[in-house]
Amino acid sequence: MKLHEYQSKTIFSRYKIPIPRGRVAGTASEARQVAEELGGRVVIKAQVLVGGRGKAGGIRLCRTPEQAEDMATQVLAMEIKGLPVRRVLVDEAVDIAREIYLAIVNDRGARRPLMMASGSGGMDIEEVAARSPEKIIKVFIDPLLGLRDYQVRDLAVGIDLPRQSWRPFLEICQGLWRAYQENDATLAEINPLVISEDGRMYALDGKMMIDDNALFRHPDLAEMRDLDIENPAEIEARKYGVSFIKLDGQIGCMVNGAGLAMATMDIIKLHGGEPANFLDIGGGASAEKVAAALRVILSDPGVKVVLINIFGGITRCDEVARGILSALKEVKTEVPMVVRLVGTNAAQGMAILADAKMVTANTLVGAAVKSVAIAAGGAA
Amino acid sequence: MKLHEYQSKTIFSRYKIPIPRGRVAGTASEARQVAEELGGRVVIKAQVLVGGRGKAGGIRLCRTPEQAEDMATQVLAMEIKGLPVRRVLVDEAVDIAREIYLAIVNDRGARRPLMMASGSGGMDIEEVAARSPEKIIKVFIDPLLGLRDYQVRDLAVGIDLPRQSWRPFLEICQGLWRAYQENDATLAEINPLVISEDGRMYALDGKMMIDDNALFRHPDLAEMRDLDIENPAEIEARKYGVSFIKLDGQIGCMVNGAGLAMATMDIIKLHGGEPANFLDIGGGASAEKVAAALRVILSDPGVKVVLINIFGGITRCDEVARGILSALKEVKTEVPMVVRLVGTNAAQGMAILADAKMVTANTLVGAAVKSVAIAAGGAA
Amino acid sequence: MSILVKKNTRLLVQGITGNEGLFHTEQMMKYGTNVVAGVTPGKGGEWVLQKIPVFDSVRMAVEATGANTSVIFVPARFAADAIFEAADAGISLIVCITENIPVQDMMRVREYVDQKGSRLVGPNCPGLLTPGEAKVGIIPGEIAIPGNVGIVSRSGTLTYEVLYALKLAGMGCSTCIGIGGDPVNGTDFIDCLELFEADPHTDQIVLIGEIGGSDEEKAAEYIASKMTKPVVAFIAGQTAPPGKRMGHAGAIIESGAGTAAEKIAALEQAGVRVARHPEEIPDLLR
Amino acid sequence: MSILVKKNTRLLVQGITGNEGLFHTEQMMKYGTNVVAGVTPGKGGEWVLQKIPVFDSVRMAVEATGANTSVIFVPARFAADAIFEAADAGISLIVCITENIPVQDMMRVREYVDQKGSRLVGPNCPGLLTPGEAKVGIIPGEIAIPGNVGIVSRSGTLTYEVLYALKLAGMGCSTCIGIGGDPVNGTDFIDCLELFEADPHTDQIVLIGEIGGSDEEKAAEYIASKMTKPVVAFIAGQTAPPGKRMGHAGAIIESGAGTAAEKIAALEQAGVRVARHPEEIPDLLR
Repeated sequence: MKLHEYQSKTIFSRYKIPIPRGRVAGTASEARQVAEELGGRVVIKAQVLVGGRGKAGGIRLCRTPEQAEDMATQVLAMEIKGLPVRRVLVDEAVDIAREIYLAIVNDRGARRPLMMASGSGGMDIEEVAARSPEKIIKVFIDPLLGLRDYQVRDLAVGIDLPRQSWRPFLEICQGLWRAYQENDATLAEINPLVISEDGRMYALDGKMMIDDNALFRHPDLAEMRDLDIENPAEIEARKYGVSFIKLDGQIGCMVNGAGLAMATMDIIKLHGGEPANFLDIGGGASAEKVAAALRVILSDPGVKVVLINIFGGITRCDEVARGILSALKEVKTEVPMVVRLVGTNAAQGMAILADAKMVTANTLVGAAVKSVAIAAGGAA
Repeated sequence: MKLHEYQSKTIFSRYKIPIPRGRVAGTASEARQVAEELGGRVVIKAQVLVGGRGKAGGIRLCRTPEQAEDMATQVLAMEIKGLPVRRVLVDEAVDIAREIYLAIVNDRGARRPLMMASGSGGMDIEEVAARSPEKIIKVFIDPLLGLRDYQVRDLAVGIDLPRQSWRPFLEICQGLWRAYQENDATLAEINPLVISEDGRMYALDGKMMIDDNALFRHPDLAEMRDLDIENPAEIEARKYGVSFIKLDGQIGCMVNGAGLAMATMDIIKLHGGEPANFLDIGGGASAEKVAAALRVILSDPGVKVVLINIFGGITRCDEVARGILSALKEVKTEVPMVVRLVGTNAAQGMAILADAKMVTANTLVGAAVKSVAIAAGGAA
Repeated sequence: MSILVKKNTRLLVQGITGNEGLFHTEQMMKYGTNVVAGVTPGKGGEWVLQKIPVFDSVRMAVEATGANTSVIFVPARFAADAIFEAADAGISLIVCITENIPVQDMMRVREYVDQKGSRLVGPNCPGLLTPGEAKVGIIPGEIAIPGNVGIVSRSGTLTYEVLYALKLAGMGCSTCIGIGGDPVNGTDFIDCLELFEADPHTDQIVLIGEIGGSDEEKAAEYIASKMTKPVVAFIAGQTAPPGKRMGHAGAIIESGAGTAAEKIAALEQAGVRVARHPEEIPDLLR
Repeated sequence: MSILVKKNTRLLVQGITGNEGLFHTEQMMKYGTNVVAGVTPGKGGEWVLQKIPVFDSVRMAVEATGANTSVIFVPARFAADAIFEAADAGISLIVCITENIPVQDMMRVREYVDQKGSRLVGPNCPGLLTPGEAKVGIIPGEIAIPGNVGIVSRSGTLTYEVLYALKLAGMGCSTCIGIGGDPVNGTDFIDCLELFEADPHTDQIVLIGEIGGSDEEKAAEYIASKMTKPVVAFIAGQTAPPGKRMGHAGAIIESGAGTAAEKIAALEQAGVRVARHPEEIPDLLR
């Protein structure tokens, strides 16, 4: 789950990471008021969960409260990469002497949190990583021991940080580590971390991603979720515990198991079709869940055929069949279905579906071939 | 450093360990007021840093605010094992169904924190440990991993805790562990931890000891130190960074190094004398420190002779000699001194002391024999 | 005929009184697995399925029954603690079925389990099956027959597809290991390849990977430099869009890395025959 | 002629630019110790005593100079971090002189150092001296001569007394190790006894203990069951009152346990001759 800049920076400030004075505003007049409180010279920053705000005109420097109101009016009217700007962050403007990149991510390979710093702050770090990887200094954090001060010094030396900045840098790094750990982040990033003209350090921008699996212990964070970035069908699917990702093809897929769902998509593609979605109903899915999954698939008008591929293990094929029938009662549809049920109670499942006039298949390849043919306008 | 019951319980409550409602009071009328707020039925508990308060009459059950005032008047007038009662804790009375012992200590042998629980709460745990050690259930805590919930369950099973109490017990144990760890305790004890008649758990009494070496990161705790339990000479010595422990003999000792200081005391005893103190001036002691140490020794009227035993390494014998002279200028004394200086700048040191008419010795045994003889009234 | 899970496995089920735990305990017993004990905190002293004693802690269960393997069905929020507990009690093989465990929990768990010298399989995995001997986890027993093919997979039902396709082709399996779909887990491809290479009853190996991370690439390196037995692979997620988690927490193409194409290329480079779809796998095995 | 510290020791000094660090670096160099580098965070690039380069981190110092041993003089609040840093940088012998380190820090340090496989001596110790070869720490070099007696001690100046008494008696020392007076430390009596037992140049051993804990009792057991070389001991603190810390954080009789009498009894039981005072030790050595 992604947090907005203003949310991330609020969390950072709890861990004593200095941030510019500022506040989030939902209206232009609010933005003006914040600008007045801050003395007029402020930056208006669109709060949207996509990159490239700056280039899109979502970040504006203002010299007066009046200008702040104007700019906020403009920015709040924007859509950036399809997302509406619902809030702006109004921050005091900082005179920047130097920009640094600082972040903690989970490193899969090392199975540890990885803290990275670079002297090339403010830039797109993936570009830096690609072009000059030696400019990114890395330390791995022992998950039981935590970040040690000497590791921070290795970063400071590596990015050639002036020695008078070591102490605040140490405190910021330790704060970021605690913010990361105590909030179950998968990413905690400050880009840029700046040294101002008067020698102080600030987290000018902030980004955090929180582990969805850990939200049970962070109910406050769970509430911060911004649904704007999510497809409504994905939100609906999540309600039922179904993994769903919308794609652009014509063949809707309902599968149990993530790996098998991917393999089903792959085999569709291999036979010349295009999957309309990824969908995993999970293990031991109930009829209710199956029905919800089918509704979600059918909500996509691009879907020309649905391929149902169930390998019964914990999941019982008869239960799945009942879910399909119950969904079809509710959602009247002309979309044809190709069904393959294998494993636990497969025969019972097929019997339940016998009256529903579905196309059946025994093999994965067979199911894919038939689906592709139907989607292409042919008969199965 | 020992904390009072009320201080320990205040810390406990920060970690969500339930404690009886109550407040500390410095006067009887304050105690009455607290009792009124709590509904009248309270326990008045003397806050002194020694064991055996109860037997000494320092804990009283009261049924009314008036009685609370009376009892507080009595208790605040007491001295328990030589310590004045300056404050009482006024706690609501709890109807006790069961008493449990729970504590975390540092286990030297295992080099880990040890959490202990016993169903025989309220009793002297050392007695339980001596008589029926099997009644004390122990789990060692991995210092990097922390206390795990299953370890708490092992304790719960071991002390035969009713299952409906497992959840609050778990929270109390985890709270105690965090209180222990985050405050650098060397002991955190709840005795008794009670289950009340209505099935709730409370830390009825609490005791914490804080690692003196860690006080630099706990300035708030450092301020809680109660000087009543310390010998004034010991307080004075600590100011100068000198380790000093008052004993009852006639031979004052000034030594550099704790082991050598103990060995010096031992050899005095071996030759029939009694050391008046343990004193270690530490490594590389300055003349100022040495002077302070000598003042502290001479402040004991029981001292008949002072044995100064310095093995110069980092400590320079000439510096020690200068300190001795400077102290003698300040404190006029007739107490004779036996001096042994060996190692770094020993010759210079002896030269500096040449005019001070001190008895000198080359060996440890020689110094001890001479000191014992002087203390016994003979000449050196 | 097998690695890790055998006839002599003495199995403990953590979370035995839950719905899933109980259901699969019965399934495992029906298959012939020697289930010796269960653990559910607060239910010590009870019995399930007539003959399996339940204990309050793993330590007690091990002391009483000599369990040497544990399978974990407890909910995600308690799963890390369950793994720590098993490792602390000296369980040598810990199989965690639970999915959705927070990743920072798993980083601490993995660090600790390695220190203790226990082997962890999973989490978010279907467990292990040694056809004809024992199963530990949730792989349906009837879809596989004993044989000489070792299978290691990051997936669940996809693995069942492969087992089933092999069975239809008359081919059997020595041991099938689902290592799970999480980004931080226990036993990895290389660990399993090493075990299969050393197992006299395994003649060839099927490796089932998916997008995300670089474990398949590392496995390819290992295969090229250390393996003598032939390996067939399948990689799921060729059509997966970048930046999206495909169900499994670990199945995500991040910053353009971890694609199926890269993995397939690395494996082919290492001499591995990569199937285009799961049903092709039997044809590629000798 | 020695254990742990030898002519080939390549020494790094952590906290080299502090008063103590600098003073003792000079002393160690005068004695002939091969000091190759120093570390003081924020002073990397400087030089001390004309020829010793200072680095910002241990890792950098090790990379540049091949240091294999480190001695730590940094203040107590930074000492734990300094030990972690040395262990992380692969230093095999870490000698920590610093006293007053919080005990919970030391519990974490010891756990971690053990995992990393480094050996820690101290903290709150005088370090090691191998007469005629090298010294690492603060033991005055001139009070000892080379010889065949191995010395291990929880104390500082008391150890100097023993070295000096030996020298006056014309007896020399193979290596002298101060293991420190803290309740939780690194290398213990048994570790050192084992090293001395295996060292061909050590013929007999002096063990200097004190009140508190049970390390002397454990050493006695070890001596009785494993040692062939004769051991002479001295235990300080026979007159220490219970419940009081005698200067060293570890020197305290707690709940009546850890007394000198118990320790002396245990050692004598194990065949160790226990001296009544330090100056008697040379007489007890053969």
